[in-house]
Amino acid sequence: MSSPVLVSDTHHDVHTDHGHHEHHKQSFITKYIFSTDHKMVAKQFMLSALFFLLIGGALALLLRWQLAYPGEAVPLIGQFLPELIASDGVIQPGLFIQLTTMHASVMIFFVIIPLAVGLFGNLCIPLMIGTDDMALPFINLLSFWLYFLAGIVAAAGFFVQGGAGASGWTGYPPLSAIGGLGQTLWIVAVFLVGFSSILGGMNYVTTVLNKRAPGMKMFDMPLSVWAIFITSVLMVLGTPVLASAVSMLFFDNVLHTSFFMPDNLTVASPYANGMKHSGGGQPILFQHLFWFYSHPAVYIMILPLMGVVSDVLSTFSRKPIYGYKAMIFAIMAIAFLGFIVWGHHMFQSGMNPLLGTTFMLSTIVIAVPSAIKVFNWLGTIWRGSIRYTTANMMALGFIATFIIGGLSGVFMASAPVDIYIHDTYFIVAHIHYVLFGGSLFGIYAGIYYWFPKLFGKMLNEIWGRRHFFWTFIFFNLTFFPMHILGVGGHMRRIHDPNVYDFLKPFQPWNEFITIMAIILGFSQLILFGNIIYTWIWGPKAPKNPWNANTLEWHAPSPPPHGNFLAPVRVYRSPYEFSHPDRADDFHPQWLAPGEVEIEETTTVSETQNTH
Amino acid sequence: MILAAIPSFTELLGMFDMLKWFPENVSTFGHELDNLFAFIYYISLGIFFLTYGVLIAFMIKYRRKDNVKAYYYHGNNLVEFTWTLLPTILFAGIGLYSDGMWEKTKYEKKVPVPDVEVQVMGYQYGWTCRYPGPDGTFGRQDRNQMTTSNRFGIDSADAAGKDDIVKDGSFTFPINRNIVVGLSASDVLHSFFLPNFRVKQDAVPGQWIKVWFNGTKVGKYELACAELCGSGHYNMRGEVTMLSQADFDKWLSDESAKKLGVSFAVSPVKSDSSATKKNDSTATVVAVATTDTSKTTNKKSK
Amino acid sequence: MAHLTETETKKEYLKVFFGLMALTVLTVVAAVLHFPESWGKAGDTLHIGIGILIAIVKVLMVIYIFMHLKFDHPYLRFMVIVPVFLFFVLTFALNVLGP
Amino acid sequence: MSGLVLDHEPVSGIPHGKLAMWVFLASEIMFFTGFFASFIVLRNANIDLFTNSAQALNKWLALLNTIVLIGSSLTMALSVLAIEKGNKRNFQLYMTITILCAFTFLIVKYFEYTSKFSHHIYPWTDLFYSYYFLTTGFHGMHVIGGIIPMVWMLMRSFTKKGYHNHVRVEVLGLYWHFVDLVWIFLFPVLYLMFPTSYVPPIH
Ligand code: HEA
Ligand code: HEA
Ligand code: CUA
Ligand SMILES: [Cu+2]
Repeated sequence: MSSPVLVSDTHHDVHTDHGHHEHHKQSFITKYIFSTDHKMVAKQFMLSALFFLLIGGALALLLRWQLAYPGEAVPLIGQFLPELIASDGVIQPGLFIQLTTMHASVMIFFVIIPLAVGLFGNLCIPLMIGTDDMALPFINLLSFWLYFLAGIVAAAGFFVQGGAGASGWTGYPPLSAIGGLGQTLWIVAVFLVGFSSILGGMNYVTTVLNKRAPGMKMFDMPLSVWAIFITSVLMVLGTPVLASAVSMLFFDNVLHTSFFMPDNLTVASPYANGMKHSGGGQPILFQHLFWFYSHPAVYIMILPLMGVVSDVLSTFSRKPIYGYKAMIFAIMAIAFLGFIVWGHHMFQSGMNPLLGTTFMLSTIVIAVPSAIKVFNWLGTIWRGSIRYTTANMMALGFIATFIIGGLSGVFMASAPVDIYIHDTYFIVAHIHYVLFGGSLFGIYAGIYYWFPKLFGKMLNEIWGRRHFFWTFIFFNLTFFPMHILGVGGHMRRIHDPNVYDFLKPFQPWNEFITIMAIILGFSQLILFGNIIYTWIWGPKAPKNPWNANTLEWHAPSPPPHGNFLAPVRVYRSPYEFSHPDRADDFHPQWLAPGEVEIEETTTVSETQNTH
Repeated sequence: MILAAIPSFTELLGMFDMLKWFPENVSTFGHELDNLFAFIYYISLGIFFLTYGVLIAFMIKYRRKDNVKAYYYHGNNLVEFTWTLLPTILFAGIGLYSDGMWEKTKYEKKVPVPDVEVQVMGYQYGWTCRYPGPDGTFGRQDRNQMTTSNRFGIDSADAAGKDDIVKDGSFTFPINRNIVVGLSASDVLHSFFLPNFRVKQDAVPGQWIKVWFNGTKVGKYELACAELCGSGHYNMRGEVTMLSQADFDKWLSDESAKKLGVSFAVSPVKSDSSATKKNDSTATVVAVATTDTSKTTNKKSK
Repeated sequence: MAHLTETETKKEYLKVFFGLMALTVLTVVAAVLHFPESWGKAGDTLHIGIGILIAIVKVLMVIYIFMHLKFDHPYLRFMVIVPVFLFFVLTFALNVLGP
Repeated sequence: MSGLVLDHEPVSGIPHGKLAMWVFLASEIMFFTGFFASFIVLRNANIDLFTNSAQALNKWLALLNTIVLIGSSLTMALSVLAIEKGNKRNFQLYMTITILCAFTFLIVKYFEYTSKFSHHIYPWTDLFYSYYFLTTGFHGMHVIGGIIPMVWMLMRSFTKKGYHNHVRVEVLGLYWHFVDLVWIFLFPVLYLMFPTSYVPPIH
């Protein structure tokens, strides 16, 4: 099977791994639920993760309410909260930390990672390297369903006795080891979603290494693919360590072993049934293992989007990426360094201060490749011809907020400065600047950019821009003041800041943040409205709406099963925009030298008709 | 209610003046830490304005215009090299500056000779503090005697423990003295956070960690828990009262009297020695004695 | 192992198998023996260390011959080298500089 | 519109399944890295406890299991060879032995576990046993995870169509060798911490 096979009948499902045709119409189940087609898996990841975004955001708004108006009943929703965790609609301390924990867990494990690698990995890799599907379509399907299952397990926590996991998204023992069923479910969910990541990552790595179209060398791949490829390596190597950490935590939590439990704790778990921990373990050990994964994980959450942003920026500036190879080496450097900086989350944890020095220096170094990326983006728009589509605005928004988020990272990277700001809202501000301002803006950029390809319809640009402006403005109004709270010493994860006198002056800021957050939350509904509207009534998308160069725009919108109409060959690097010798300002990768594209679906050579 | 929460324009501008939001600093090294923060802050502000300036200028200048084609350019290695090197140098500076402060505040071997040495234990949800009492030594600790009423596990068989003073929730220290806290926790992780002293250190069960500070101003300051430790985490507040040496001595002898039912005329060994310590190096006895206790508790079955 | 015939390969496998067996016996013997005090304390790191050293040799044999790494694409070596490197990073941080 | 099959040769020259399995094994190494790294830390902090508790383990059963597992690795390699050469009989023979070895391993493990339980030794008894049950438990689960596809392949090979997907067998073989390899480490680490004649400080 060395040469590609063309099959012309649409209704016949082609099973690549068996090489024979099954002549039946796909039922709903095989088409939408157990489809192994990468585009369907991408859609599944996208829709479920966006749904989780609503959930996670709603949890955030609930906890924001408590911070702004402690002791006041939550309007509208409050009356539906069960009496156990909220009395008369007022959020109780126990519920509050469940909200924090689940907000972050949902956002990280069920929104950003699935969107960054689940959605864009599935969407971009096969299309952008010019192939028909993933290397292992079944594993792909499995990866999605494990994720989905994990989502259900995590959410189930809210409905069991004692409530959901309540040790922060970091789940530090001993607290997490003495938690109840909800905490156990949280652990299981993390394990499952980690397994899903590993399966996804191994699939992406294999696909990129094995299924590139003829002519496509590694250094002909778009930066999105590069970024996701390297991210997958991070996932494959990092996630199993998290899996082993939560396995041990599971033992501690359920079987009352003592991996993370020191001798003679004066509290026994209320769930221990009289069983006592034997002791001898070390709480800090868990933190090491956790961050050994979770620091790379924050780069798992940003690198793919850095790739996406590079592609979007280059396309809409009509200019080649500035320093394509430097960008790739920067991604590699970030990925590598990402594995040796995890201790910067633990400066105050009681680990050996010598390690603090080591980790501080490596962390500061990691800002260098990030700086290279920022400068290269600026270089890319320099002397460009910038089109302000929604996707591009989101990408520029990404850069703008990532700079702030990254700079606040440098404060914390300096261990002595971190003494004061550790576990304050300064960290919370950093988190949201890099994760919302960075990752989520990048994701939005990608969604607006590739929606036409994935769904075959053009998202509404006017509403798209409104979405951007509302989000960008209220994002900054919500999260910038958190730096102030942080500098003021406002701790994270506290249910009622008014307990402390030194925090009382900051209460107006808390109110302000909450109001802005509510507006921010509701502005996200624009995106959902836009997607639903477009899906049903939106205008059909042309094959290459943005005049971009990469291979996915060679496939019809939406691409059929198998993606391309004819075998693809790659002739040049992905960013050949505005070449002075060409009339067009773009030169797609798939066009043979001298060939021009005249119509939607057929390619014709300049001199003679080949078909 | 909602309108009142919206700050004025000048207040919004004031957001950029980060440094003014710090709570008052009352420790000796606090202002050095603040200066380090300020150093990074001004660098960041510079980079922020630089990158934003460039970004915004490019966004305006190079917006799409008819008949203007973008510049076909793939980048320049020399430029690439320069903007790799410059931040590296800058970061090396930040790193070096920071490392000095880090060693000073956290390295165990840099902990100064204590004038007052105490132990603090975090628990769900509060703080408790043990002073060695008039004899200047902590009573032996027995892990098996740790209960909610004897959080330090003070061995009832050890005479040195009889005069140990244990205070719950509110602690008292003298100003201008090196205060060294042996920190631990009895159940889950906590974090010993004194905002005004710029001190933060996680309290880890099963481990004793040394924290030190030196307060410069008399007054009452808040102690917070900064590590999530359960539903009462937000409420795990403590108080630190800083007194002049004389007031502190008096406080200490009053407390000892309460504890032992005897009154001490003049303040005992401990604070005397600290008054003369500046030129008397033998005063480290106290430190040695306390290191011993921490050894018995620190090292496990080895 | 394309360049070897079936019987040659089989021979190779058997060699490895008997090598592994021999090393297993060696491991057990080493665990039974007493070593001079100057080598290290029994029950401390000495015996476990010897065991691990032998295990590493065994594992290399399995990886190189049974798992064909010796003959396969050089890409695949990274799949072992990189995780092992990270193992050392983690272990170094946890133990050498550790708590 | 049409469906297009672009099933050209793998660019890297390694079949998809095999490459993916190696990537997966890299990830498995990291999984056990988490366990081993923390084992080293906690053992160093509790050496006496670990050496004392390890006395109760049966190193002869473990030795038996080591031999069984290494043997199964050999037969697995041979069955991969057989199916590559199209030798159906040999494939079935070696695969059967492999499966039998795997079951033997599990049965021995079962006896080890039950004997521990009968002595009231459970995962929560002490830190060493926590490790013992954690690592051998995960290893045992990997063994079970290997047996299932082995049995499936063997059954398929007895059907009329037979089983010819030698890449899959090779991939499974890689996995199986990895399972063996983990055990090669577990054996000295858990069972052979001290000389047999060693007299423990307590007990
Ligand atoms: C997408 C996610 C993401 C990203 C990309 C980053 C990026 C960085 N992070 Fe962040 N981080 C998180 C997510 C992320 N982080 C999360 C979720 C937490 C909290 C976890 C928790 O506790 O709950 C956290 C916490 C965290 C801490 C722990 C704080 C604490 O708990 O006390 C630290 C400390 O060093 C840190 C540092 C950094 C640094 C140095 C970078 C660098 O990579 C940033 C590099 C970028 C730049 C520097 C900006 C761009 C560069 C220029 C404009 C060039 C010029 C700049 C200079 C010359 C300075 N982060
Ligand atoms: C990608 C990650 C991500 C994202 C997008 C967000 C989004 C938001 N976060 Fe999140 N946050 C984290 C990651 C993220 N967060 C992490 C990692 C932590 C650390 C947690 C820890 O300490 O363990 C954290 C912690 C955290 C805190 C600190 C909690 C504490 O320490 O006590 C706060 C407080 O203000 C907060 C607020 C918000 C707000 C207001 C949003 C807003 O942007 C949300 C906007 C809202 C929506 C997008 C949804 C809109 C929904 C509706 C309009 C209702 C419709 C409802 C239904 C249909 C059900 N977050
Ligand atoms: Cu104690 Cu938070
Ligand atoms: Cu980090």
